[in-house]
Amino acid sequence: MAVVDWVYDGLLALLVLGLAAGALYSLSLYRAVVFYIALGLVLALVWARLGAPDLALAEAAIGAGLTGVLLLSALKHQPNKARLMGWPWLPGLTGIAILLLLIMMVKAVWGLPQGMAAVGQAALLAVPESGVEHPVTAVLLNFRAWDTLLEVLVVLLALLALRQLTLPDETFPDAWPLLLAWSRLLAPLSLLLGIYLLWRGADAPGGAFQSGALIAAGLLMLRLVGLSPALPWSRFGVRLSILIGPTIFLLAAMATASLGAGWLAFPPDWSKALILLIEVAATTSIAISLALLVGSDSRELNQ
Amino acid sequence: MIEFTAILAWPFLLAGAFFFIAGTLGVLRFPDIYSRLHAVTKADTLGLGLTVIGLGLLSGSLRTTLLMILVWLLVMASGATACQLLARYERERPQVEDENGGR
Amino acid sequence: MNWALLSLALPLLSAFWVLLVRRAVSETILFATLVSLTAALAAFYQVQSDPVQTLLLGDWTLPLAIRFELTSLNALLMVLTATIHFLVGLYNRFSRHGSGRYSDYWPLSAVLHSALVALWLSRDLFNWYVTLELLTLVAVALVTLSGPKAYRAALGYLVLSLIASLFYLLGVALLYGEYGVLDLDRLSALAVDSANTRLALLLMVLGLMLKAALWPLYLWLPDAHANAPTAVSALLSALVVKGPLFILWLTLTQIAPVEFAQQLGLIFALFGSVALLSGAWSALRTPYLKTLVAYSTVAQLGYALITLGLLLRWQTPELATALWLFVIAHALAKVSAFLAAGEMQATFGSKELIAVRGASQSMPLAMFAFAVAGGSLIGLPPSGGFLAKWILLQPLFAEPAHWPWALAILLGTLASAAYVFRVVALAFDRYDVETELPQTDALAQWLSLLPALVVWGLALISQPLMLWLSTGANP
Amino acid sequence: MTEFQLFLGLGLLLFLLGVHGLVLSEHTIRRLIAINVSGGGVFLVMVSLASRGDSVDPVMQALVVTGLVVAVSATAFALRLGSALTRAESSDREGDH
Repeated sequence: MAVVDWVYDGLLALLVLGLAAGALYSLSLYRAVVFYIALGLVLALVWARLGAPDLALAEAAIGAGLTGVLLLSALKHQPNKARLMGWPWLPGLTGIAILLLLIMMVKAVWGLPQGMAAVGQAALLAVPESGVEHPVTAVLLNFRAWDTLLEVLVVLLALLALRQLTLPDETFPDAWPLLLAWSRLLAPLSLLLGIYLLWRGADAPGGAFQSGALIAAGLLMLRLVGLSPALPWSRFGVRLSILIGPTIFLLAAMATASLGAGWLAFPPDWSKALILLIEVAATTSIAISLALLVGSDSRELNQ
Repeated sequence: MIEFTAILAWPFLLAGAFFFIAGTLGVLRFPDIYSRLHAVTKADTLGLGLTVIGLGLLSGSLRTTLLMILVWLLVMASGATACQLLARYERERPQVEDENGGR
Repeated sequence: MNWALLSLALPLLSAFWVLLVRRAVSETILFATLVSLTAALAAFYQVQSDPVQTLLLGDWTLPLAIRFELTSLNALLMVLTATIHFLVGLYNRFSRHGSGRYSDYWPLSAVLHSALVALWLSRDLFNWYVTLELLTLVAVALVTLSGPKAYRAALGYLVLSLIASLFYLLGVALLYGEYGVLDLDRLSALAVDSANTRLALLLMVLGLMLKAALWPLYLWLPDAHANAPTAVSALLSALVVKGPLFILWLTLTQIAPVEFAQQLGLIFALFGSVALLSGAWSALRTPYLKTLVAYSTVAQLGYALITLGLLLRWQTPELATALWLFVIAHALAKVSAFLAAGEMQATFGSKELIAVRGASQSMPLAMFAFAVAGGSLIGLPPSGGFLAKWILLQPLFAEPAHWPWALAILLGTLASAAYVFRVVALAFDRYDVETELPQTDALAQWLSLLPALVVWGLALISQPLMLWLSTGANP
Repeated sequence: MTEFQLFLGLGLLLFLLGVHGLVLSEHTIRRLIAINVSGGGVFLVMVSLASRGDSVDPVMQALVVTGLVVAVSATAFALRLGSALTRAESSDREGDH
């Protein structure tokens, strides 16, 4: 069995390496993008292999899906003129430097101990008190909820930053009938799957981010075929749904602090309900923000 | 009983693997985009289908099998759509020599 | 601690509110900032009777929870952040050259405020990573406010910042791999001198130096800071680069093995000396006014780097007082310098330095603000800048072996005097004064003078200030 | 060598390759791909460190989820900023003629 494992791991590692090299060093930019998307998918396999299904889900939806769309649409606006940098001796020279650095780094990290980290053990022990059963969700929404709040804020901020730009218009050609029909089927499906992942996140892999990313992917698909309604920033409802996640999160933090329990300390009886509320709000915000972040243009955002 | 299904599963798995390998070879070796598409969708449909049957027999659980069949149906549908889109894009694209695949 | 949390949450909440309702935008943010300032002052007052307050977020026990810590140093930094945000906000609201009452400057600056306060309070390595990303994104968004001409600078800044974050994150991951904790105190108790620790710290240091624009990783700064709208330049130079510096200082003093810290310290001090001179040299050569001020930030960060380096080299925590005094004095002086420079640039309608010729006549107040701020940057007594330099120089003069460092600092002082006087001399040049004086904005000029007056006022409270910093800075 | 060390080394290599690619390229899209490859390397290091014990370390996994979301947001904005820059520069050039 061990040999099979080694072959599998080795193949995965080689695949990752080859795809990364393709993404970095392809002369054609288009190919580099395609290699990068494939790399995202293989990385999702690696996460699953290393026992992190939450990450595999997130990587597949966010890393490969959304980033892929982003890169392809960026390719449309930024023509493929670039080469790798001119000096012929530079890649070789820096390549040797990289190799030396790698040897040094690997030597330094080689002795890292086996066994789980202290914080990880503490987290596993504390899961029963957190209000959810799945350890990763417990970490994200209870033990380290402050990180998560800031992270939701990062998504919001990226969108706010995008609002400042004068973007090229996004126009899509009319979609062909088969694509339309398939999108009509797939978009509701991804919404359904997103809601399922959110619900399941309490006791199994899944949660707000994976769910938000999936729903965003569905929205994005509708957008590409021209079926999605516009989500203009000028509309109150749109702004509300984008802001509701961080706002509810922050209000929960402030409320718990003023109730005396301390910043983001959820009372045990309430923690499950509070976490669910926060997750639903955060998912809404993340889904809409990501969809707009990838697929909107200035007409929609800058009013 | 379990052993019997397990033995039955292997031919399916091997056949599935064969179609995947053949499809990959096809993508790499076939001359134009249409035949490459043909090869790759074959791999998706047949290869994955056979693998799903094999794995279903191995798992011995109805729920898992149904789930995998659902996955297969989705992959097949998206493969078919993507294939049609690519072929149509190729046909309607202005025919210029472009090594980099267009845009 | 609750006051500190209030000071942290209010700007953020007000930002959400104005984004949602889009009414009374500038007024709401200014009001929230004022309340946040009051809360920060209250926290500062509280911390006098209870010097180190900690809060474990979510009431979890230590290796698990994210920890906040309130000392008189970070309470002071919170006050500084709120003060500067408020002053710059006032300028942006009332100057004719501000960004307008409804622009996204307001919610963005409020998020910046909160992100900085979150950074000052946190003592968790990964939480710092998120706050750093937040700071980066908000800073880039603010830079793009000035339109397409700033896009290139913003993109360069963003790309470098992203890779810097990854360096930092990899370092954190390696530390976590070795010690299994993310809390600063825990790490400080556990850390030993191992190859992995050194590698991790080195990666973190590289990332943080890039983010803080410390020499030689400063090349993104002048472009980004000079191309931003005036109010934004002030915020970026005064506050944003100080966040990574704070993390750098804490991690190196707490976690780094002594021998490694001493080696790094020497390099830092050398780099700092070079930064002083090369930053000043570039400031002397640039033809643009705001770029000059931006290069002065590079040079001034050199002082901070020398101080940090010597602190590590000699393992003398007392020097932290000088470090943070530098930061505070530089922040206030730089706000004045940028606001004055931006106001002049907008009024004269040219970003060339040569346009300020005769400004002592047409815009005496702005020029005065610039000169006063410059005085503190040079370190003329009795400004805040002088105070910081004095504390740093005392141990240097004490031993002849340290005189080369003193010499570097004195040379840096001369160089900064040179670029400040470059502007001032031009402003007093009456040759070819235009007959038609441009329409000036007296209120905006007064507002640009305010922070400079505060930095000179620091000298009045120098005794308590040094006491606060020395108790807060030696954790 | 164990499985965790294999992926740890691979992660470090990926990180360095990404940095290498970043240094060598000028085009925005290439630079962002390079940064994301580097990011993938860092996440690989983190996950391989998380998988050392009998069960997988949930804290590290959560940190990587956070890191992924941060990375995609920043990448999205950076790519759109690159497009906006191209547009601004091409309209500048048209303005000159």
